Amino acid sequence: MHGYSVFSILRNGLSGQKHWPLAWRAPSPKSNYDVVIVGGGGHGLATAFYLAENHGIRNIAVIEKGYIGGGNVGRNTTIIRSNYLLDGHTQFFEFSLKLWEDLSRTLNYNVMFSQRGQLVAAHSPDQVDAFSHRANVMRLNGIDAEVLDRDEVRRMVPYFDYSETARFPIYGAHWQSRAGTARHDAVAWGYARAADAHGVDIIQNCEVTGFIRQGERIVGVETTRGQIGAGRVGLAVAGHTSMLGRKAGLELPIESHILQAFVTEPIKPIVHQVVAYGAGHCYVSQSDKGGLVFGGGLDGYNSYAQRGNLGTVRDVAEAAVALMPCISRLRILRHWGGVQDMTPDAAPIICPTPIDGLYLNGGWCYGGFKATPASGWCFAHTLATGSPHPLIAGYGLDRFRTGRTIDEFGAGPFAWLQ
Amino acid sequence: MLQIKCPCCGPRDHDEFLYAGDASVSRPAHNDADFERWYRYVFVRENPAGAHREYWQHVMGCRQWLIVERNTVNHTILSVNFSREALA
Amino acid sequence: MKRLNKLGRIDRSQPVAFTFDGKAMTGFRGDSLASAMLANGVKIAGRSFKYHRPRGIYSAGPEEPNALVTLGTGGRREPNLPATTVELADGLVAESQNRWPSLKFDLQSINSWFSPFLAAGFYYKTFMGPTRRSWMFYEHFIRKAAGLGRAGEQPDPDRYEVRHLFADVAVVGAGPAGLAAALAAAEAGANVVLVEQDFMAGGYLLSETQDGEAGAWLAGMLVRLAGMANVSLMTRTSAFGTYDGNVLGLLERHGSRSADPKQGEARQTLGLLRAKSIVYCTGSIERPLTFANNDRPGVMLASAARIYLNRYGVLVGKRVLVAADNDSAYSAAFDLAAAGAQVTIADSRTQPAPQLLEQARRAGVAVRTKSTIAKAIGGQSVRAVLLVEPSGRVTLESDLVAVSGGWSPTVHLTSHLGSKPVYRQDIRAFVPGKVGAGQFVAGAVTGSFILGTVIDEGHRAGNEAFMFCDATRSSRARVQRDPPKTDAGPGVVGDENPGLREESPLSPPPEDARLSMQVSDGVGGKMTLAKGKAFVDLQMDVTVSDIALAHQEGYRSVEHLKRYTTLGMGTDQGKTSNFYALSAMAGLRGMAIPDVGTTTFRPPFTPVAVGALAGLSHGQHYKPFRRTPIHDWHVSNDAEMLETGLWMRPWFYHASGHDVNEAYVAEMRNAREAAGLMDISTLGKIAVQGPDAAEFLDRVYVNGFAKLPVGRARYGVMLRDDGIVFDDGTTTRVGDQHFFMTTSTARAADVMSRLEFLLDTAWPDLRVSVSSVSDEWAAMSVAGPKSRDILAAAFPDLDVSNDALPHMGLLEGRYRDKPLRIIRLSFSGERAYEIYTGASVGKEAWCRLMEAGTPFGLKPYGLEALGALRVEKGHVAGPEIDGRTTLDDLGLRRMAGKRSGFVGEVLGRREAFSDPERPRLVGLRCVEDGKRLRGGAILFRPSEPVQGHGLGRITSTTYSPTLDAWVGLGLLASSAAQEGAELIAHYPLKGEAVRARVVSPTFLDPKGEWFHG
Amino acid sequence: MANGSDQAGLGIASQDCGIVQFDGWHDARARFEADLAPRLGGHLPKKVGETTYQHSKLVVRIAPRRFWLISDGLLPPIDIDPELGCMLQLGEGRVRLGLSGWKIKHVLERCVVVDWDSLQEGEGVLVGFHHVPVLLLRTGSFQCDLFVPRSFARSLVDWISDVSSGVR
Repeated sequence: MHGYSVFSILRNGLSGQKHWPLAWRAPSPKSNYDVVIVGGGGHGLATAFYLAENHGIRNIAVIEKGYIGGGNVGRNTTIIRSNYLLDGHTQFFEFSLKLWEDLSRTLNYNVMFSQRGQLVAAHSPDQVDAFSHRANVMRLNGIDAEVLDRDEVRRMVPYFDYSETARFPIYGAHWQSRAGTARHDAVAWGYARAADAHGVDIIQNCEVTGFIRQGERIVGVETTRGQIGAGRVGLAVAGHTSMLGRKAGLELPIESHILQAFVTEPIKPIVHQVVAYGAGHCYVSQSDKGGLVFGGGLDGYNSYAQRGNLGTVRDVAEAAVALMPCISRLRILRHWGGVQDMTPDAAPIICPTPIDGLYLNGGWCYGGFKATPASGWCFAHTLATGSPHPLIAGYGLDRFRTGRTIDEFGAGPFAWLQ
Repeated sequence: MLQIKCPCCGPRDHDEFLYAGDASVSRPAHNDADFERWYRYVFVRENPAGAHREYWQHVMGCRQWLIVERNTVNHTILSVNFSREALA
Repeated sequence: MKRLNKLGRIDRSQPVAFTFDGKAMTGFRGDSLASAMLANGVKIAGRSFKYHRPRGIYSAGPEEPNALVTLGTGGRREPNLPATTVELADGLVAESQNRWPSLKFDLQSINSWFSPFLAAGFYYKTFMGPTRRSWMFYEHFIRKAAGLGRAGEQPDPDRYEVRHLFADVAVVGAGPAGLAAALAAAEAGANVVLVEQDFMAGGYLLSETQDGEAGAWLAGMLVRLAGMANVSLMTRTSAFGTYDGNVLGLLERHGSRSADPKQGEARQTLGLLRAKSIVYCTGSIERPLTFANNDRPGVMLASAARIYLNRYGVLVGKRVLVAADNDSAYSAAFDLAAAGAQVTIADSRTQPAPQLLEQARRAGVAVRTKSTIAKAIGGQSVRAVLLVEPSGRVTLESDLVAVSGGWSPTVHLTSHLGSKPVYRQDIRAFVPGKVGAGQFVAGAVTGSFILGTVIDEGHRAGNEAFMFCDATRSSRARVQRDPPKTDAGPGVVGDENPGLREESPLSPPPEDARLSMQVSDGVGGKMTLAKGKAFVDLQMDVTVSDIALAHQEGYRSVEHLKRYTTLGMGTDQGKTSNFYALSAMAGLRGMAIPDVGTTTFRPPFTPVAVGALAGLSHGQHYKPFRRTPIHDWHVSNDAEMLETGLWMRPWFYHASGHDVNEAYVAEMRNAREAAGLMDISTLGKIAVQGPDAAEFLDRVYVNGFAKLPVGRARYGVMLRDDGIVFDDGTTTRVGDQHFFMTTSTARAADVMSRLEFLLDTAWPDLRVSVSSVSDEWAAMSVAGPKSRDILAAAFPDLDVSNDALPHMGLLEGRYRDKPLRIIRLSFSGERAYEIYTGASVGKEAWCRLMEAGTPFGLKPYGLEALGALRVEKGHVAGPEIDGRTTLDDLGLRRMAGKRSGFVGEVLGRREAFSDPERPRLVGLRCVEDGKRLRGGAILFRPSEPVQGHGLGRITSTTYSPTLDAWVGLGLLASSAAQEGAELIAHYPLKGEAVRARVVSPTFLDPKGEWFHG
Repeated sequence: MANGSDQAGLGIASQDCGIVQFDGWHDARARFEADLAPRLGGHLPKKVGETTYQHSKLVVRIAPRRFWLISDGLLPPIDIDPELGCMLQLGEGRVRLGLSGWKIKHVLERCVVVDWDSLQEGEGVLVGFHHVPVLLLRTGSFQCDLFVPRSFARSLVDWISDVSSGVR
């Protein structure tokens, strides 16, 4: 791999940028791979990278219907955190955060992981207690966490509404200093470039139309660019898992829902952390380019349309102004929606499936971006060894049958309420 | 804003309604003890990209539960009926 | 640049004073900020995002990439406004952005020198070391450099509103097509809303002279429309998005007229227009040309130069070079020449139409064919241009370069709902694809550039829109299909006017592959034409070579290109740059433009203030308050009120203690020793009526209700379908076929909807009616040993003796002629009564109880004490019923007994629910003196390593004055939950580790003797 | 109407109101309505939102099988055959807000998604108002009644007043 560094920038700057190589090749699909990963998003590309890097498997194809990184890795609010309460989540997301901390250097691609911290405001004594419980669990699992009182919040974020007229006053906040944001596109591109350097074939504009079976076993995929044989097939197409799952004959507890995000015009830095309202759906961070990036709740009904409704935009705007009265003059530039795989407990499904040769990585709900490295790492392990990595042992498909769901919000079993 | 034409209140913004998911699944009888049927009713979802039958309740209006047939790709609403009448 | 004494739609008798960068300037009523700046000789209007290059005003509309200014100060500071869209107002304060110390001399323009190292995506390749947190160091500086304007940190004092509008036909754009469409639809009888983003209607017509035929037609149309009651013309209103159900998002700007925002009009109103049909007459946007230094102040869209002349009376250059590859720029050239400028056209085509050349000759405009602009020369503004012609290079002195690279129809709104624009080779542009039902397009947005055709199309679309929205009146509509009459005034021209049609300044270039040639010139390595940066996206500083680099590195899909180079990501959303980028990438990939695709257009078309989207729903109005009938008493009796959901509830009373911890203990002690009064009006209350009501309750509760006698109450628990506990409450049988159900405050609405769901979808055969009566009843609980005496004193007419009103009994009566129900229930473990009265007399009833109870020591208690009392009694509530716990977990399985057929029964027996490691409800008692228990502490065995998730947690705690000990409820792995076992409760946030003993969760009165008898 | 408030362009008057609800069983709908109509003084409104007036009492169809009998005064109980439906007193839970004045259309369009111009006098509509379900009844060219849940009434009045102050 042609290394990226300040020296390569200087060298290329002086030679008219003529020597930058392709970040990844555009190969034609071979007839057979050891592993075929369906879905060239963050998770699929990360899986390919870790299969090569950790397990020495190099004969891999990542097959992408459109362009890589065009799904949810490219349309999220880029927040990375590991403030999870429940056993099963806590360790997994912390492992992911640790991978994030080294990711730019692992990939030789600057994913701009900015550990600026995340603050979630609490608006009642009960919410402070709930955040304290969460922070205790995090601390006991080796994760940094604090609960701030009102004055501490005020010092950190002076522009919140501390006035008498705030509908839901601020009592305190949950704070994780190692949380932050990353440049989302760079994550897909970085993994793609690093996987490609290991010999992984990234095949764009190639849609999987079916699965090739030998008896009960899946041994490859049918695509718009012909049949491709595979020792193992991994699905990493969150948002559209149901559609491919159906082609493979999987019955899934997944619904597709829209989560929207918005960005304002770029302004000089004002929001220095990731901040979230605790009395409504709204979380905000400011990108390095200067735009405030907002997220909120689901649109609330099944959808595959990558657009959202204005009602949700208004909900988030209301919450945003309620939390930060100074931002009402800032203007929204774009809003868009991503299609999420929602599960009944809002936890992912990442496991071998009942179908021999087929492995599933989906159901990420609204939490997929921050999970990208750990998901790739653990899914690679699962694909390489045939059995789940211990960190994802709780994310099996059978948990709905057994009752071992991991319901962080206790909102189950309705996906749209999660 | 989806415009859902409530059979008795007329067209309304969808935020006057409460969503309750797939209406094509069939709820087992209240005294049905079959685990598999309950499991499938509660958890297994077809999740189609296309026509989807789903429950909405007009909570800001007549409070009737409706069955709305909607395309999940383009949000075209194909039909709206009272759940009771769709059942009948 | 100079202001002429003639031309324009400005009122020269009304001067308007404003400042730009602190310098006092004067414009006229009818000016935009941009036109006034130009008239005042402002050349540099801003600095670019990345290289901080000087930039001038480039356009005359919302597509403006350069002239972004900040308006206002303090809480009213508003960054990044295109000066081209700001209506000049008296006292307006504008500031340039992204420069330091000044616009003329910006230190960060040094970035330009380093530009070889700042190519597209350079930041992905560096800033990675030397340590893992290095990025945090670099980011600090990058963030400071990025961003455009600066926002204030003070609250915005202005007012915003949201309003809901309706129309039969909505017409977007009041240009020639839109005016014709509105008139046609209105004459047919439709209610029409015509939306125009500008502060003046007319659209393209405003770039024509006011006294010409076009101007007269416009004036006539406006008179006619103004005379129609069923037409509403909304100027200063941007249609920013199309949403499902033909809902248009509108942003109305009301200027800065309101000095006192609390009293005055809203600054902006978000309009949600629900239209039966929509006609898009959104026009088109001129495309720039790409050449070296094409960003220099003095380079401007040809159409903009014409608008500044004809609409604002500002001649923006004396020696003008018009660089074009199409006919439309000729009109600008002619008008500029007529106004006294010396004009040369550099037309890159081989053979422009002979009649054009003839017109140019008559106008005194020199035309150079096969002449391509290669470079603009000049430092802070254009001094000359370098042209490349077959005969060689030519340098021409010039202070204005008016460019035109053709037109891009403004398809944005037509594609917000997913309709993909389609490419038309003949006009080399994307036009709307198949739009949805009830949507129509007309005019330049469809690629029609001949004025007569545009008006025809508008008229036809207006009629079609009318017929779509009102088929029943279609006979009338047919009658009205004639073109608009021209009787509104002399000189009004309809679509029959042949002169306008032939001489249409909007006529597109003839079929000609010039643009794609130009593209390959620009990107394919032939940029040796001239040295210097050739910009594609002026605002984001994306150059032709950035696009080439993206291609070279494999970022070739249009989305990759945009994301890698940041092209089109500015506040203008690439309105002038997207098409060139697309065609450049097509050229590089050797593909046709439509095969490369187009990026998705997402709302909003122009930026929308967050405040406008929020409207009034912030501050106190963020969510409505729910107040109980007794609310005012609590407030006037010094209760600390607490937001719980939408409700306001008394948390504690200041009379009980000076902080919550002191107060709640006093309040609970009083309830245990005398009596306490609590407002429980927030409980959900549901009337369940009908012959099958008992059967219904038997199905929704885990425990049975069919055998509950009339006049008795029972505690019930409901499960979700997946077997997790949903809610609990009491239900009282008030009649044979009438039950009175209560739910938790938090779950009231969910339970109500769930009951209705079951009746409407699952069991429609049950004859049951459910109605929310939460607001019907004021509810209060009198708890404590003295409660019966108090009740008897308060309601002397009622027999409240143990025989007449035993535990779980009901007494009905009237209070002040309103219904009264007294149900003997105990949540606190004391003898207690819940008193329900008609809501309108709730406060009176409360006062009567207080009055009657005071001699017995009755005092009110708040939420904190309520929670504490129930913990002492071992009753589960929100912290335990957390959406993850089962009947077994909460020790409630015995309620179901051997029953079956209730909601959640089957999945409630899933295998994991009987796992011995699954946490179950336990009582915990602190066994260390001077220490306390806390909710949210994690439980470990004394010998265990303190890490991970432990064996369980403490869910709720209280100090028990009765036991003089800290007690709590917890959820603890069954294997560790033997009574008497000792555990350590860890609370790392405070560094606490406290020994606690597992005990029965019923801390007090295990036999229930206090509330019986 | 509150004194002097008309000068501001919108008057808001708040009063308690009696409501009796009648609900018919799905499978007995025709008989239920035939039984109920004469007791309420004649014919019943056909569609949801439609109203009929009988001796200063107002009948509104609130749902396909549900009616409200609304009156300013106390309402005598009317027994319903349990085989046909049931009756419920709802006289305490709602407040009737009478709005009147020239601003009414402008105020309402900032409160509810209702096309005032196409709402007939005497016609009602059930609609959400700032997350709260209300019944809006047009009572004149420039007046209407809003039936709002009592617990939200003060909050909604505050909203209306605030909106009204911004309408010029």
